[in-house]
Amino acid sequence: MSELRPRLDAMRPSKPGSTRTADPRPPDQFPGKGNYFGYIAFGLGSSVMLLVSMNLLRSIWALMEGEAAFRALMDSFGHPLYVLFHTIAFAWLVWVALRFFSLFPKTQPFRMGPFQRPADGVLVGGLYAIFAGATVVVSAILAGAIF
Amino acid sequence: MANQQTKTIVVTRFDPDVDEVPKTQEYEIPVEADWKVLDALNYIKDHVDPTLSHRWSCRMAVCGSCGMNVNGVPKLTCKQALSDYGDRVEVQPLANFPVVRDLVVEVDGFMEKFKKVKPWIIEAKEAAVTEGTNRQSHAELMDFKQFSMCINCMLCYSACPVVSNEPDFLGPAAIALGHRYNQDTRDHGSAERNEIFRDDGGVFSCSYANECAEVCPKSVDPSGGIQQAKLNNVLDWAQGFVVRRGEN
Amino acid sequence: MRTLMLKLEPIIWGLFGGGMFVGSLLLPAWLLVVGILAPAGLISSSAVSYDHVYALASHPIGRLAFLAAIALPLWAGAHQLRHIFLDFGGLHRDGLVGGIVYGLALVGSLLGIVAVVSL
Amino acid sequence: MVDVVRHDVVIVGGGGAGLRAAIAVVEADPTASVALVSKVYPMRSHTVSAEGGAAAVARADDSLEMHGYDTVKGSDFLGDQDVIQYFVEEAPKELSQLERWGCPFSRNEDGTVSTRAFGGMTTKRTWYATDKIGFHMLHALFQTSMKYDNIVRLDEHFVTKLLVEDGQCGGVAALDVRTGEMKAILGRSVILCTGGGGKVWPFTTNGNIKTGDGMALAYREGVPLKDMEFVQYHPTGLPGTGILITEATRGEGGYLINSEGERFLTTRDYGVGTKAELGPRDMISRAIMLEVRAGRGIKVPGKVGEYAHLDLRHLGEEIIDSRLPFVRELSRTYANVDPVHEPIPIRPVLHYMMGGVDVDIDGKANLDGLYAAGETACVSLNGANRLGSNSLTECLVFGARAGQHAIAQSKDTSEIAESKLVAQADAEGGRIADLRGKKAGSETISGVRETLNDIMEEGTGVYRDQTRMAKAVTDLAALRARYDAISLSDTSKVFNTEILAMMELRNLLDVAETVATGAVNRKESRGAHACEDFPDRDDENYLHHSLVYREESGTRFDTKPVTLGKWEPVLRSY
Ligand SMILES: Cc1cc2nc3c(=O)[nH]c(=O)nc-3n(C[C@H](O)[C@H](O)[C@H](O)COP(=O)(O)OP(=O)(O)OC[C@H]3O[C@@H](n4cnc5c(N)ncnc54)[C@H](O)[C@@H]3O)c2cc1C
Ligand code: SF4
Ligand code: F3S
Ligand code: FES
Repeated sequence: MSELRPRLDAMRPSKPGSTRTADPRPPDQFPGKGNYFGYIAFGLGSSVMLLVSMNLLRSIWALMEGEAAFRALMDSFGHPLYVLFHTIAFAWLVWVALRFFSLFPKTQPFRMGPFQRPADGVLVGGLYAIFAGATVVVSAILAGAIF
Repeated sequence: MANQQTKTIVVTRFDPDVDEVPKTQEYEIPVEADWKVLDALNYIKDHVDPTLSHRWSCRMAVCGSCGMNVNGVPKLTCKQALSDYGDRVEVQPLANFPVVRDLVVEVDGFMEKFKKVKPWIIEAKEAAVTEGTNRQSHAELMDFKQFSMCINCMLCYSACPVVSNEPDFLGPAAIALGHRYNQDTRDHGSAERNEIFRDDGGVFSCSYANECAEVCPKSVDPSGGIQQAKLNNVLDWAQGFVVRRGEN
Repeated sequence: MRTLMLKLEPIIWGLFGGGMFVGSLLLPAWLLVVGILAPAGLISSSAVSYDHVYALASHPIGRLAFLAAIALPLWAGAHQLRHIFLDFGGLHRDGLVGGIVYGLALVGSLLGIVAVVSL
Repeated sequence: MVDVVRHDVVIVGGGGAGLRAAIAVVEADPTASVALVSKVYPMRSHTVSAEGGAAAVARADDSLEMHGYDTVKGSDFLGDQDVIQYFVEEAPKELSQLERWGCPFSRNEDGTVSTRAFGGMTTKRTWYATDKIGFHMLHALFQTSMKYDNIVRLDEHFVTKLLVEDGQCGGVAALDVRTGEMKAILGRSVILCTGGGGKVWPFTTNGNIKTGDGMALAYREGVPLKDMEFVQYHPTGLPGTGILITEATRGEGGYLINSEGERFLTTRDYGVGTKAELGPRDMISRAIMLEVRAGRGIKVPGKVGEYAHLDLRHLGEEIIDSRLPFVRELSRTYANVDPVHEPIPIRPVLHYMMGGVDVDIDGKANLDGLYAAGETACVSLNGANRLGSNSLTECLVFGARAGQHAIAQSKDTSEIAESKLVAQADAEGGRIADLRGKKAGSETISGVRETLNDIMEEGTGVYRDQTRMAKAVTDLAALRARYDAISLSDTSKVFNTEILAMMELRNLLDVAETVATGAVNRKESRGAHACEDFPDRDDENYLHHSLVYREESGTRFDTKPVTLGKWEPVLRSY
C-alpha cells in the first residue's frame, strides 16, 4: 500500500485547462471503507485461489512422482498451520464465490438468442444451487463416497 | 420555527488566484427537514457567503450538474437528503477530477473520453428522412435502454479506482455509452467501437470494482455494461480469427 | 510487454472468467476434503489415499477436471493481482507485474498439462 | 484586448433548439463553421427536464389538419396560421430524423414509435420515451452534434451582449466563466436559442439557468419582444419546489381531485367539456385555482399553501413503472409520496413562456443577422397558450429552419467593421471587470430576486387584474434602483458565479418588465392571460400580437396583426 496517491493526471484534458487547478484526490474511501473493502478482499481472494491452485499442482505432481511423495505431501497438510491456511482459504473462497455469483448476472446480455435473460434472483439462485451441488458432489467423489 | 435545526456544513474551498491547495471552511446554518444537500449550499450562497462556487441547474436529478462528494461518497446533491447525515456534513468536489474552484471540477477531460467512443448512430447506409422511422421491437429497445439513461453526472468517475490510476481509461459512463450504441439495432458501428474498446484504457482496464454502479444515481449500471462489452469483445475477437473483419 | 498484454486481453479475460467459475465450483470442495476434513480425521483415511486419488486423476474426465482446477484459477489470480497493483498506482510497472504474474500462470498451466498428461 | 474568435454562424444556447440549429447549419453547408456558445455544458440545458413527449402526426387516425386545428384552438386563435401549417408538416419529418439519430422512443407492438394522449390534442400524437423525452432528445442531439468537427463548442461561456454595428448583428460578447475573461465571438449571423425565463417567478418547473437571457439580450438592442404577457402555468407541479409532474400522467389516465375526493373536472363546468383532465393547461390551472378559492383545496401547515391531488393509484404499479418511472422517482424523492399508493400533491406552477423575441417564420428577428429559435423566440406558433408537447417539436422544426436560413443569409451580408465589434466586446469586458466585487449599497442578489419573484407572482399569476398588473409595472421600475444598490463580494476571476447571478438577475428584471407591460396592455382574457376584470375574449380590439420595445425613454408598447388563415376565430370550448 505504498502508493495511495493517484496519478495526478486523472481526468485531465489533453490540453491543460485555461486556469490552474488543484490536483485530484483519490476516491475518498479507497481502499478500506465502504464497498471498496469488499472489492479489495475479492481481488485478494483470487490470489488465495492462485495459491490453492499451486498446491493442487503440487499434489498432482506428487501423484505423478509416486506414492511416497504423495503421502509425504498429504501428511504435511496435517500440520496445524496448513489446516489453518486451508480453513481460511476455504471460507474466503466461499465468500468470493458468493460475491462472484451475485455480480455475475449483469455481466450477461439482456437477451441470449431468442431468450430473455432470467431475473437476477433466478440466475443467482441457480448459481448458488450449482455451487452447493458441485461442492457436495465433488467432495463426495474426493472422499470416496460416490466413486 | 419550533423545530429549527442547525447543521455544520464543511465545504472545500479553492481559489486558484489565492490558494496553493484546497482548504475547508465551515458554515453553521439553519436547515429544514426536507432539504437536500444542494439546498444547504444554496442557502450558504444566498445568505452567508456569496463567494461559494458550485454548479447546479435542474434541481430534479436530471441535468447532472450537481455531483459532489458528500461525506466521502459521490452524490447528486439535489437528490441527496440532508437529513441522512448527522450534524456535520462534509461537501467536497468530486474525487479523481482536477478542481477548478471550490466545488467545481474540470469537465473537459471527461468530454474527451465521451467523444472517443463515437456516441452517435453509425449507419450502414445513410437513409433519407423521408423513409420515416426505423422499426425496433420493445425487446430490442430494452437491450440498450438502461445504458441510455446516463445523465453524465460523473459520479462513477469519482468512485472508480481505475480512473485514479490509468489516465487513459475511458471510464464507466463513456464505455456504457459506447456499449449503448453497440447494442442499438439501428447502429452499425460496433466494429469501430470495439477496436477502441480493446485499445489501451478500454474495457479491459476495468477491474470490475463495481463502485460505479453503487454510486450511479440513475441505475445505469455502467459496470454491467462494461462486462457485457468485454464479453462482446471476446466474441468479436474470436470471430476475427475465423473471418477477418471487413464484411458485416 | 504491455502492448502484448493489450493484444492478448480478450484471451486473458476469458481465462480469468473461466478461472473464477472453476475456482469457485471446484476448489472449495478440494480444500474441504483434502485440507480440512482429511487432516482432522473426519473422513476415512483411504479417501485421500494414493490409489483413490490416482484413480480419480487418471480418469479422462478427472485429468480434465484437475487441469482446469489448476490452470484456470492461476490465470484468475494472476489477473486480479495485476489489477490490484494497478489500483495502487502501478501503471508504470504494469508491464513488469503483468509479465511476472502471467508468466507464473503460464508456467503453472504448462506444468499442469505435463502432470495430467504423464499421470 | 479581448480574445477574438471567428465563425460563420454563432449559436447561443446548447439546448434542443441550439443543437438542432447547429446540425442544420453544418448539414446545409459542410464547410461552414459554427460556434455553439452555452453558459452550461449543452447536456445540462433545461431541455433535459422535459418529460411528457413531442407532438407530430404519426397515426392513421390523425391528420395534419387536425394537429393544425388543435394548435390554433389551443393558442386561442393568436397563433399565426402560416407558421402552424408549416410546423405540422415538418413535425413528423423532424421527429423521424430524431429517431434516426438514435433517440430511444417507446415502441408499439409492431416496432413503430408509440404515441400517447396529451392535453388539448384530439388524438394520440405525442411521441414519447417513457417520461424522459427531453432528456433523450437532448442527449441524442448533443451526441449527434459531436460527429461534426466544425461545430465548435464554447462551453461555459456566458453571453452578456450582442455585438451590433450599423443595424447588423455580427457576433456576441461572452464571458469565459472559467477564466473570467471576455471573448468576442464573431459571426455573420447569430442565432439565439437560450430558452425561457421561468426564474422570473417563484414557483416554476424551470431550472436555475432559465433566466431569459436571450430575450433580454435582444430587447436591450432594441429588438421587440412579442406576446410576453402569455406565460403558461402547468397545472401539476410539486408544491414548494415546483418540480414538474408531467401531463403524461393525465394522458395515461390520472385524475385530479380536490379535498372532498371529487374529480372536479368532470363534476363542475370549467370549460374543458369531456376532455376532463386532458383539457388545455390554461383551463385546468384556472380550475385548480378556483377549487382552492372555493375552499376545496387541500391544506397543509407551513409555507406550501393549498393544493390539489393528482391520483394515479388506479393505474397500478405496472403502468406507472413502465410508462411513468421518472414521475415515481420524483414524487418519492421530492414529495415523499409513492404514487402507486398515495395521490401526489400538486399546484399550478410557472412552466413556459409563449412570448419571446419577435421572429418571422424563418426565425429572423427585426435586426439583420439576428435569428432566434426555441422557447426564447416567439414565432407565434403557440399564441396565447401552448399545447403540451408542441414545444420540443418547435425547437426541432424552427431550430432547423433558423439554422438553414442563418447560413444561407450569412453568405451575402456585407462585411462589418470588425474592429468596432471587438471594441464593443472590450468595453463590455471592462464593465464586467468593474462589477467584480463591486460595493454599492446594502442590497443583495437574493434579496432583489425574491422581491422580483413576489411582484411577479402577485401581478402576473394564473389570475390577473388591472390593479395588480399596474402595480407590478411600477414596483418593477422601483426595483431597478435596488438592483443598482447591490453589493458583491466575490473578487475572483475564476468561476465567479456571483457575477453570473448578477447578470442573470438583470436579464430577469428586463424580461419581467416586458411581461408586465404586455399584460397591462391586454384588457381581455385570452388563453393563459386571464383578466378578472375583463373575463371575455375580445377579438374586436385584441386579436393582435403585443410587442414591447426598449427605448431610451423606457418601454414602448406596440401591436402587430395575427396571420389568420382557413380557421376563423370561434369561441374556444372543448
Ligand atoms: C420541466 C419541463 C418539462 C417540459 N416538458 C415538455 C414536454 O413534455 N413536451 C414539450 O414539448 N415541451 C416540454 N417542455 C418545454 C420545453 O422543454 C422547452 O420549451 C424547450 O426545451 C426549450 O428548449 P430551448 O432549446 O429553447 O432552451 P433550453 O433547453 O432551455 O436551452 C437554453 C440554452 O441556452 C443557453 N444559454 C442561456 N442563456 C445563455 C447565455 N446568456 N449565454 C450563453 N448561453 C446561454 C443555456 O446554457 C442552454 O444551453 C418542458 C419544460 C420544462 C421546464
Ligand atoms: S453512469 Fe451513472 S454515475 Fe456515471 S455519469 Fe452516468 S448517470 Fe452518472
Ligand atoms: S468502478 Fe471502475 S473498475 Fe470498472 S466496474 Fe466500475 S469502471
Ligand atoms: S441540479 Fe441537475 S442533477 Fe442536480
